[in-house]
Amino acid sequence: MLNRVKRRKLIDNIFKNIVFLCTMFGVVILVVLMFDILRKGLGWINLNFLTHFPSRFPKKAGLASAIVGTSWIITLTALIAFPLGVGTALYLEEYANKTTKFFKILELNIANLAGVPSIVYGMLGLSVFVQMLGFGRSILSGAFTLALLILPVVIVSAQEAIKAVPNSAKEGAYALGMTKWQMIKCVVLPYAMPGMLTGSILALSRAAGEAAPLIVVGAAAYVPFFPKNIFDIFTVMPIQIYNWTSRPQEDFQYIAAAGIIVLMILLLSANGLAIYLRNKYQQDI
Amino acid sequence: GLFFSKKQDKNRLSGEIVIDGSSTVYPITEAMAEEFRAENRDVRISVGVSGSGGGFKKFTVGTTDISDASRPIKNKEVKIAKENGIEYEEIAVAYDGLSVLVNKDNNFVDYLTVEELKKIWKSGSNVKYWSDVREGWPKEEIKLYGPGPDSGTFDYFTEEINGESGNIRSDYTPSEDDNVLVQGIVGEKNSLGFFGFAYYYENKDKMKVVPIDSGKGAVEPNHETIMSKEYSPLSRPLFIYINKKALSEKPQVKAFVKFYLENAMDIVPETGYVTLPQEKYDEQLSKLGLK
Amino acid sequence: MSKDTVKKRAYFMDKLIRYMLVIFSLISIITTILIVFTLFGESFVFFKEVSIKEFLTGTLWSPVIKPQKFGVLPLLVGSLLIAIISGIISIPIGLGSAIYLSEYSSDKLRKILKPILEILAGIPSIVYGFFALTFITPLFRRIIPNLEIFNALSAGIAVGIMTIPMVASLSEDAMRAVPNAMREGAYGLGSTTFEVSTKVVIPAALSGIVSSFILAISRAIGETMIVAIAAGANPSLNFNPLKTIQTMTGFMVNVSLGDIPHGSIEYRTLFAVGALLFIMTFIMNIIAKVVINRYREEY
Amino acid sequence: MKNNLRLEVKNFSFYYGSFQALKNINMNIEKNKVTALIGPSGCGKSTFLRSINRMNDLIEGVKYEGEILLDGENIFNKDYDIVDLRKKVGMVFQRPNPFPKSIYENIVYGPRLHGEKNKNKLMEIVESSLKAVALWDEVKDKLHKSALGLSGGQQQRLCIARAIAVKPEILLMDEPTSALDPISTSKIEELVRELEKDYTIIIVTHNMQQAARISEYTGFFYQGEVEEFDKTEIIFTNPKNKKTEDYITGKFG
Amino acid sequence: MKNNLRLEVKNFSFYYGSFQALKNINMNIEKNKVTALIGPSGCGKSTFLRSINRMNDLIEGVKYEGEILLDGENIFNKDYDIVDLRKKVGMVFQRPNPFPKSIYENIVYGPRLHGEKNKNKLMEIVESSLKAVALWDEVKDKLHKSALGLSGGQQQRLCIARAIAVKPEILLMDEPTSALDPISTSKIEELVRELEKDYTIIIVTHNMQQAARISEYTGFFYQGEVEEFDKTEIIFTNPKNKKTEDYITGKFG
Ligand SMILES: Nc1ncnc2c1ncn2[C@@H]1O[C@H](COP(=O)(O)OP(=O)(O)OP(=O)(O)O)[C@@H](O)[C@H]1O
Ligand SMILES: Nc1ncnc2c1ncn2[C@@H]1O[C@H](COP(=O)(O)OP(=O)(O)OP(=O)(O)O)[C@@H](O)[C@H]1O
Ligand SMILES: [Mg+2]
Ligand SMILES: [Mg+2]
Ligand SMILES: O=P([O-])([O-])[O-]
Repeated sequence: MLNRVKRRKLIDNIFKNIVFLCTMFGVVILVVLMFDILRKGLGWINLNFLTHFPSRFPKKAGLASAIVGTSWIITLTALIAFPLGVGTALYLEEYANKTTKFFKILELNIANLAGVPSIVYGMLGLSVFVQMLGFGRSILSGAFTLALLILPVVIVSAQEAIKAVPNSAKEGAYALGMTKWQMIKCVVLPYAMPGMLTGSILALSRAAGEAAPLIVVGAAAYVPFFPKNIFDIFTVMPIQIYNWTSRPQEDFQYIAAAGIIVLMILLLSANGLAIYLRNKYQQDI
Repeated sequence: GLFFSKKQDKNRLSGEIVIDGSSTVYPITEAMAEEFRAENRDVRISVGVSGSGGGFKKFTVGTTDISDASRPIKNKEVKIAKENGIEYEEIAVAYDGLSVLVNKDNNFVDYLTVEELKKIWKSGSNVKYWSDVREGWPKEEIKLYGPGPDSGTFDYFTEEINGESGNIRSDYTPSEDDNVLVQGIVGEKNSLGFFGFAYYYENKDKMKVVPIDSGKGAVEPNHETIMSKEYSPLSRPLFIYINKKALSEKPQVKAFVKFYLENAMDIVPETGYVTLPQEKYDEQLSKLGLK
Repeated sequence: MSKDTVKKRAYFMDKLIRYMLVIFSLISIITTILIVFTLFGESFVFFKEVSIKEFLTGTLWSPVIKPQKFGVLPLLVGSLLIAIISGIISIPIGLGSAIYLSEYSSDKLRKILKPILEILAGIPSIVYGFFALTFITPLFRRIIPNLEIFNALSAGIAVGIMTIPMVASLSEDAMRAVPNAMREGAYGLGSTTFEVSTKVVIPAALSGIVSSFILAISRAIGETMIVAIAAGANPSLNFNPLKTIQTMTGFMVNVSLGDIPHGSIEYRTLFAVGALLFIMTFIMNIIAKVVINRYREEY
Repeated sequence: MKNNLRLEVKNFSFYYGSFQALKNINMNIEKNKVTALIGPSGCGKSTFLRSINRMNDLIEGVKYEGEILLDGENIFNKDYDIVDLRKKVGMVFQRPNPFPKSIYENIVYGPRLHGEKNKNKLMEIVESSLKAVALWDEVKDKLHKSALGLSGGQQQRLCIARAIAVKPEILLMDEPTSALDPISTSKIEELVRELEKDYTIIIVTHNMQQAARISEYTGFFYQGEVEEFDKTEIIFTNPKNKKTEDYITGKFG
Repeated sequence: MKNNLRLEVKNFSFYYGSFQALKNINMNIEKNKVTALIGPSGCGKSTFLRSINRMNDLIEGVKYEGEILLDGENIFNKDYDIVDLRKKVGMVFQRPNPFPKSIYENIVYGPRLHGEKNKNKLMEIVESSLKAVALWDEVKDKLHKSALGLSGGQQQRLCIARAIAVKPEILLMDEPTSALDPISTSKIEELVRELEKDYTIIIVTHNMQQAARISEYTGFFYQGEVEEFDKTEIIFTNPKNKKTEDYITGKFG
């Protein structure tokens, strides 16, 4: 009998080490990646790199227009995708009748959209936003394209977060005479916000690293000026980085690494903000 | 008052120039744009990279002013342009010399003839070992690298060497990214590959370029041999296509094209490509009425 | 403000939001319709020239290289290989990380580790592509000498690494949503953490966990840049992960960013492949749904 | 007496899927009186209570027959305003379910919803509701801490305070003192007595003494049926039904 | 008597972050006896109970001082086997927490964990445990239905059945009858009396009568301290502490 306990504890211990190693695997890979990138790129980061426009001379090349472009695009994408995604998830989980065909189609459809390659969204963006709706090769077209691209991930993670809200708390809200929307504001959103934010962080990080769909939509690689408004042409950091990596001159490989570092820092600060929000909400629970 | 008049005096250019297209031509156009902008701060010039085909797709419906292309426009694209009422000018801006390369440790390949290249690369080729190419070469398996079928470089190589665009053996290792091909040739001892001159030029000491014999003796690609067309048949022209309407209605586009052709001699070599002879640029300038 | 106006406004808001949310969720349907139109319209023209049978059963894919062949199976196999390899990496490691974070690690450690893992998701895919090509492949070549420079294995692993955070983060959320009272009940019976995780928490969080798997696999099938850089572009019908392959997405990105003239049959292959990919994910999702429902019925 | 009726339950049956939890219930609930519901575990008390404010609507696959009239109107009528119903009919649940918010927010949420904006008024409501459930002294220093950090009994009292803060007309209480010590229990009982003046209260309890102490009417549920419904004194001193008697005297099993 | 001690609590204090929930507790729990813990809501009874099987380990940011000895060994010793501890010390929680599995699976979970594989044996355990808590008749037809579909009281009895199915040596019960009707309650009390022969039981209850009926020892908690701990008859007839007396007679508040 004691042997059994010992064995179970051994299993637990082994398991613990395995799952710990799983976690560390990701961390180690990140460290290796970051080390490699930092080694190559750190020396190239300076004020000029951040404030200059692109150039064919490695020493003069800068990320300024791409940083601004990415900031525009990601902010706008978040503003479009988050309400749309959370709203859809709320509809699916709280309003829709789950036994209807419509609901089933909707759910399946969303799962499906998650598997559509980003390039197809680019083609869609080109024909719908750029041409049909006449937004042109603009920030707006790019942001809508990316928003559609990440929408399924935002929706699915928000749905899961909503599902986890305890029923008893919802009942408590209804019992005070709340309308559905009031109940959602009072109970569902506070409970589900951390999960919703996690999904959106992941999705937005992905959007920030996407190049292909934006190239199709018409983002340019050489943009030596800042966009004036959301209808202006733009470039983003991944396009700039991709462009540098495909150049023959070796120096540009390092500049690409420097660009990646800056992109990572930008992502990190965005993540930091979202994580701060997430923890803040989680504390209230 | 002073500020205003100053601006008027200089008659400064402004407005947009929208350029997109070939990844091969991009470095040249980008360099031109950078220099042009140094003199014309207010012109908002942007250059995209979506491939010759992607560029024409936008160009033929009128969304871009200028399209970079590493090959001449195709009939289908001409048709679309016509349907949309787009008229254009084709301008050659530089040469690219496709280079054939082997691993640095390869000490037996001294040159290759066009026939040998064709024997190796043609569709259905049964060349497997070096010894199948030329007697005396070792019986070691050749590893082939080249651009994927979706690039202009591929198109040109297959047309010139194998006699038909798209004719190539199906078991080589293609990649659309030339830097990735460099990795392949550097990493594989029995490699043989081809890609744009600039990529060889920048990685000169990591691999070995193969002189090509098209019947007049083996010629190694370099600026002189490419420009003089001595290195043949693997040098190809690169183009820009200009929307005629933009050329006549937008002074900034006109100025940019003029700048492009006038400065090609200086700027093209910087980017790893080879200039046309000076007369060619002059000819085209007068053809556009920019002289 | 009278009670009546308050009430009226609350009702109005409720209705308004309801309609708004319906419209929101219609957007995803509209997206699909647009995608279907984009893909299937051109595919229709394509299938006038190439028979569906040739497309689906042909074993040679060379839409550009002469002689042209339009058998999509090699691309399909390529995509499957990538999905399988990446799944072998991302699912166990992601789930393992989720279990560690949610069941073993302290609050403090989790608050550090989780964001670190999430950074992995934000690294642009080109970086992974070059990581696979210049790090993973050379590393493996020391052990497996006949590994080709471009191969499915390294690319699949890189895609797997990239999707780890998706599995880890979303599964962890689902697991942490399981009420603590459940865990306490199980611990109270003398369970080890392993037993609590596998017998109580994971079954209770299954729907969230499985949906994270599906998202990750979908993402792997849809991933483009990594594959285009590290897996090569050589469609070949074999399941050997050591060889160069081409995936459906890899092909699509090359065509759409490459030199192929629009309106040609070669160009239309892009849409046919896209449509097939779409149908494939569709079928995969239906299967997944059925599987989840089976599982759930046990309770 | 007819005029004093607030709730009339007529031939009411309730099903969870194919399982019938309530069978043909008939019951009249008088205005400003406390009605107690007793009966063995699983007999359907909670189900009945949750039918009155249509809380069971939230469960999938349920159905009902018959009607429940509130002030003469059937609450199952298609155009009956369910939000309004729930505002009028407050509820305290069997298991405490505070919102994931601060103690303060838990209480003011309802009043604010129904139009109260004045901060001082809201604070007054918080204080008086918490005092009414005898929780004020324990939590007055941590009003802005999360309500989820409270002990089980504290949570239960908080939920009662939350319910009365919106001043419903009818109050449904599902074992509101099950997690409470005798002191708190007697506080709550006092509160119920107090509320009775303005409210109509239905309370589920397992505590016979409690039912006897605080209610005017008592209903005895057994296996989904109302075995007996009468004045509390009659139920506890002179029940007509043998089962009721056995249950009350603890003979039964 | 010393030989009969199973648990010795020595100078035990417990903190949730900076809030001290237990203050210097000292208590000896005798073997094969029922010990009742009473006290007002929020006084720390649950916290104390959850310390004995180290369930509080699961909460972040807690700390403790002092020791709890089980059969002479400090359960907080670094190498004390916590899994074994919890197997020996079973627990029934204040709020029913069935697993989201079938009724059957809920019961066999523990025995299976501890090595029982035989299907017939498992079925026997299920039947006997459910019968012991008087739930068998109500659920025998739906053993493979989800436990979450049971009523509150049914869930509570299921959790008791789940706890005794693993045959712990010590049983901690946190208000195990709070959601139960008198019949079920008396069944559970009977069960406790029965178990007493082989088990050591600590039970938290708000019901004075219950404490008086079933326990040999009673501890009165007040604001994190043990005000008085003695034989039950002494506590209920002749308490030494004024506060205890006031509390028991219901004067206090
Ligand atoms: N997780 C927690 N975090 C912070 N404080 C807590 C936590 N759990 C309990 N407390 C506090 O510790 C004190 C004792 O709580 P405990 O749950 O032990 O009380 P109890 O005697 O069981 O009360 P009840 O009879 O109401 O269940 C209370 O003041 C409570 O607010
Ligand atoms: N959601 C549900 N799904 C299916 N059956 C249910 C559900 N809720 C309750 N039941 C069943 O309905 C019957 C009545 O349950 P109810 O909760 O009304 O009992 P109760 O009288 O409140 O019992 P207790 O005093 O134990 O809380 C029980 O047999 C229970 O198993
Ligand atoms: Mg109940
Ligand atoms: Mg307690
Ligand atoms: O980009 P391309 O030059 O290969 O068309």
